Amino acid sequence: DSGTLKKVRDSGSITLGIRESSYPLSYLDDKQQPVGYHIDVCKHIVDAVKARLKLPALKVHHQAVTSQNRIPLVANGTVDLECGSTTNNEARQKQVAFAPTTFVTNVRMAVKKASGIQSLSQLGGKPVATTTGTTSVQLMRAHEKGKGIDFKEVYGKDHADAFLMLETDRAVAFVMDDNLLAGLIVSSKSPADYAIVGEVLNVEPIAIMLRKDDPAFKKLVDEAVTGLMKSGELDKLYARWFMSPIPPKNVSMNFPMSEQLKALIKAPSDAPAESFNKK
Amino acid sequence: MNYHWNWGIFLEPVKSGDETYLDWLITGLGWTLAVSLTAWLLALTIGIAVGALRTTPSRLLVGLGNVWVELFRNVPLLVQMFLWFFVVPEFLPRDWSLWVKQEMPAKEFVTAAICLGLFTSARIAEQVRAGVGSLPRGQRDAALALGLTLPQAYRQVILPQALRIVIPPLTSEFMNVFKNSSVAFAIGVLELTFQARQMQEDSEQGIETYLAVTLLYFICAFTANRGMAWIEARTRVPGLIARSG
Amino acid sequence: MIEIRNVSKWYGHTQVLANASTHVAKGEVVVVCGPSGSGKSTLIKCVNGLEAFTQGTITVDGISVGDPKTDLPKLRARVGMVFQHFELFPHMNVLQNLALAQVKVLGRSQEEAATRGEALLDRVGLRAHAAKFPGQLSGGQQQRVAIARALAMDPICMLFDEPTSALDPEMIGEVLDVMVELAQEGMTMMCVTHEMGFARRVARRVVFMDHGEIVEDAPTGAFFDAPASARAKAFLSRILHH
Amino acid sequence: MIEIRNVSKWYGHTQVLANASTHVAKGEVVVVCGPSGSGKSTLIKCVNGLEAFTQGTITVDGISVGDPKTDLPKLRARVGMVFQHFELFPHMNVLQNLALAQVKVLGRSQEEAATRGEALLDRVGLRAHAAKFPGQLSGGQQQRVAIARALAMDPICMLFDEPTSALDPEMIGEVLDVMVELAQEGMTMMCVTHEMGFARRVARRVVFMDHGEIVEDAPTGAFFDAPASARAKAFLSRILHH
Amino acid sequence: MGEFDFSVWGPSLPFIRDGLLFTLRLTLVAMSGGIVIGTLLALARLSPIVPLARLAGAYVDLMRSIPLVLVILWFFLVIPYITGSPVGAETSAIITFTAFEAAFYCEIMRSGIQSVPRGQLNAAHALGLGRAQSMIHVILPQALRNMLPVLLTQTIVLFQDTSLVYAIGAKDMLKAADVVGKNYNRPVEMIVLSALIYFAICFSLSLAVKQLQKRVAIIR
Ligand SMILES: Nc1ncnc2c1ncn2[C@@H]1O[C@H](COP(=O)(O)OP(=O)(O)OP(=O)(O)O)[C@@H](O)[C@H]1O
Ligand SMILES: Nc1ncnc2c1ncn2[C@@H]1O[C@H](COP(=O)(O)OP(=O)(O)OP(=O)(O)O)[C@@H](O)[C@H]1O
Ligand SMILES: [Mg+2]
Ligand SMILES: [Mg+2]
Repeated sequence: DSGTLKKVRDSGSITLGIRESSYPLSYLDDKQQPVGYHIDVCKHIVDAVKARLKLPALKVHHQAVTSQNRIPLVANGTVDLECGSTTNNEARQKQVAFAPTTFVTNVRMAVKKASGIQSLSQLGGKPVATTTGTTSVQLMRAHEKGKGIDFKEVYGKDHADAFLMLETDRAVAFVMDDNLLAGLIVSSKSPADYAIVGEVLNVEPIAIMLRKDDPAFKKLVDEAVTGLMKSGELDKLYARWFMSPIPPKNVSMNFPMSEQLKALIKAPSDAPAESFNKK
Repeated sequence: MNYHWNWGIFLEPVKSGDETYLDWLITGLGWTLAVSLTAWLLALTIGIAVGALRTTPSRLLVGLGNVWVELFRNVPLLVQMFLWFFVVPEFLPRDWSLWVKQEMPAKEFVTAAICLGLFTSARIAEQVRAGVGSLPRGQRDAALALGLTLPQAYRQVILPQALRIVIPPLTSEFMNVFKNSSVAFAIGVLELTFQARQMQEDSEQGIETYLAVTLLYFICAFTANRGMAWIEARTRVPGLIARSG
Repeated sequence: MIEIRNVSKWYGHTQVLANASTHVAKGEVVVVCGPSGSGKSTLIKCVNGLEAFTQGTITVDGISVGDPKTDLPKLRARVGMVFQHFELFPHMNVLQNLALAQVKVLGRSQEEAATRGEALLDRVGLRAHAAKFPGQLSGGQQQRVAIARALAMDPICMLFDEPTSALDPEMIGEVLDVMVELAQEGMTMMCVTHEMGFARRVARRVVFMDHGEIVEDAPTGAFFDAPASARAKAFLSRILHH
Repeated sequence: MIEIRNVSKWYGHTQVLANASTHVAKGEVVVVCGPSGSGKSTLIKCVNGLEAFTQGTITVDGISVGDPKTDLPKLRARVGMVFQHFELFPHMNVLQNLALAQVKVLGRSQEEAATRGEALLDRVGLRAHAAKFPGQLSGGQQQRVAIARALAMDPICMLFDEPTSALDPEMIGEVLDVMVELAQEGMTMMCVTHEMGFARRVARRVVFMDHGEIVEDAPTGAFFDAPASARAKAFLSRILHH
Repeated sequence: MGEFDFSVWGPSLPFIRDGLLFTLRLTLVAMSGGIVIGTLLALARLSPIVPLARLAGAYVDLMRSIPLVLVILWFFLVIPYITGSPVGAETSAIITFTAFEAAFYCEIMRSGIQSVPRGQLNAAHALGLGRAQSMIHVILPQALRNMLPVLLTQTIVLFQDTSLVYAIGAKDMLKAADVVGKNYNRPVEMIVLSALIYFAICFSLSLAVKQLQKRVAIIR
């Protein structure tokens, strides 16, 4: 073995990168333990590593990562598997490798139902919230319906803050990945007040991230993930996290699997976002 | 290092738009300077006033000054930023609250500058008080004995000396303002840290981005340091060895 | 000119002035002496209201210092004061030191103030140093500037608080010379000092303090030749001993 | 005991000692005086190597101070020094001040050091103050402790740099008394001081300095009665004037 | 958001406590390590060996010119390349804060050393004490006493700055509060709670500093 597998064998431990509020892919529950769909996927990968290395007592560490530091931390060896909500795109593929896509998100917007907003074209002159470091506003500008419309952008330092902008009327819409919007809405004070509406601004394949140029490890991860897909285990995990009550509030997101993901489960792929959004 | 370097990234156009990443960083630098300098002016004005109040014979004024300082220096800036932005407007009457939240021009900038300004003012007040305290008491007596009123004594005699004495700590504080302004991204000011996050997300060249931003902050702080050194040299009094401590 | 009647002062529980009474008539020079901590500085600072006192009355030229209605800055502008550590304003040059209060308090123009300042610098022999900063002068020169600064306000009387005790021995003479000259011109002066030679030459009376009390208040000759109290006797022997 | 031969010293381009030569024999007391800035402190600090000098030689008890091979700490431990501002260590009590160098330099035990310290405190009349901190003592008391601290090292000679000039006039006597006593017991002493009464009483010779030069080096009587140089004459008249 | 609901404070307490313990541990370690290293740096800056003084000066200036958040981030990214193996966020935080605060404590100790009158060093030398002995027994104890209030004030700043470890995902008090706030969707209430806790601790500390100042101040 070389690369990650050697490192894991030598240190007797593997480090998973986790996100703290990427509902329901990877987040902290009410005991502040990492849980979520991607955490479960990673557990299966770790099992595969244990089996491969014959190390049943392999220690698993968790390292919280942010969208700022996740790539350098994977590159510098702090994190072996990033089990968060990272979009697989061409630029990132220069830095890191991805497991086959396990989730597909659509960038849309959340609004208060009472506002009556249904489309990008209704946002002229209105404040629109998004999260610092994400590129949703650029996507809006780039979208044909968004062309020529003058948005006022407001930024939250994380998704919760950005949602707070919508909640406190600092913004009329919050543009973000739809699973995250759905997660924020179900855990909000009055979920019935919000709706996810409007055009799909971008389709993004989300996948587990690992170090680049480590074919042995990549192969192991790929096999573990495709194994999950083939065995139908991934569908169960999906149902567990998207269609049934989840912590901390024990409500269900009711977020059925998209056609794109169904297709990807039949034909696993680690193709980047660009191949989904060809104009 | 398992990293794909690309130093040309700064001149490349951003993913969606006609700007380059360099343009983003320059915009960020502009807002960083705007927030920092506005906050610094606010902090100096209030800090000197509050610091001076705390050295007056009036117990009431001293007490008010103390409350001010303790209030603003005992809570982390990040938390204060959040409180100013999300909590304070909720206590305003509904119309005002909505105005502040939606209509107020450059509301993130205004909030960040005020918050950073007040936070820094508490530290300046503390230094000014120490500076005044380190002057021999005789200076105040001498000014009063000549018939100057207490405000005149402060204006003409006490503050000019105290401020000269506290230039070194003020220098650090000025450098801190630039560094602390990075917290303003938390409420969505489009300053350097904000642009850095944006750029690294958009370009995936995080290390180059953060190196560039670190360098820019360093330049800001260093310029602030040199600027204060220049002021210190300009205001140096021949034959006066700073009596500090 | 200066009337001190039954003045007492406490800092918390410690009494620093105990029922002190004395006076300085117009044109008179009175020297105050006594051991360290006996309350000399406190007493003299009460005269122009730099220290508040707890009981008693002090009047200067008929104006009561302790009266809350008195305009203290105005009173102080008419009473010159010279301190042990000179207390020139170190960030202003000599002429600016002399001009500041003339302009801000008396409302003189800058030119008037400068002219008056230069005349006084001439008088204390420091005309050439007008543009220097205090830190560039010797102690004796600084103290002479401080005297000039007080005189620039045309005071009706002068208070001195150990004006020579922070000076190198060779500079004491130059400051005392200026003070002797002032006294001979008829300035009303109240001086805290241990320079007994000076006291003998120009003081009408000597006030001896100990523990906040005025123990002795006697004509100069009588004080030196036959101090009435044992305390004054012991004090004199200590400071004249060497 | 102390031999100073042709010593010169420059700070950058300013010369602060110019070819100074003098000596102090065993058991002799020499007083050094002169105007402020004339180099008195610099000269006396050269004697125990606190200041380096540029040219010339100084030997103490036959050991050359300027020689790079000399163990300066060891030499200094044998030369007592007393400063204008006492320089007691403010964070230690009186007895600890006396014990520190005895323990760390001479290697005495704490008990030995304390016993010796107490004996010396007795001698300067401060036994009762052993447990106090310097800040709780008057200036005169502090200076007596400083003398005791130097004596605790059993020095072969003592250097004094204006030991009384930071004191209130009434405290000067108590310090001079201790110094006179030391002199009478035969301690070798080199004293920078302006206390001319002290000089007259115990000094064998007076050294007068001006601008870094030793202008006069004469037996005490001759110096006071008929100073040879105009500079010394002028200086004496300035400091004896009042 | 209208009405506030402070009932989330109850269930959050265990997490707040854990976060606070980390914050306190980080503060204590960084303070003690920072003061020791800072004192050594100060001695280096004041040393007559020019390259040593320059090097220490450059280190201090660099640290003082970069926002702490970025220093935290850099250390986290760079330490694995130095040590050869990755370190956890908490270890990294402790190393970073010690190294960063050392620069600030260095400046405090330097002015503390310079605030001791020069005569004290002369007096120590005149008694035969060597350089190191004079430093250890005479100068540093006074510098430390003179600067104690400033050192502690800096520690209060350090205590607040620990909130910036969010950048590398270590779980301090603010982070714990933040997570609870997100779980219960009561971010504002949790921020208010952490503000109160920070205020209570920092304010009591600064009162304690004032008391201490009276007690340890050298009687002059
Ligand atoms: N702010 C103060 N608080 C408490 N006590 C004070 C204060 N100022 C002065 N004192 C005390 O008042 C007493 C008189 O002080 P004052 O300065 O008038 O004495 P002095 O005779 O001028 O002494 P010196 O010769 O040392 O100048 C002293 O015992 C002093 O300790
Ligand atoms: N570190 C220094 N750098 C430059 N010049 C100095 C320094 N120390 C002393 N001098 C100068 O050396 C000269 C002699 O100083 P020194 O302290 O020996 O005089 P002194 O006779 O002891 O005076 P005083 O009576 O004021 O104590 C002075 O002109 C002084 O300005
Ligand atoms: Mg006094
Ligand atoms: Mg000297």
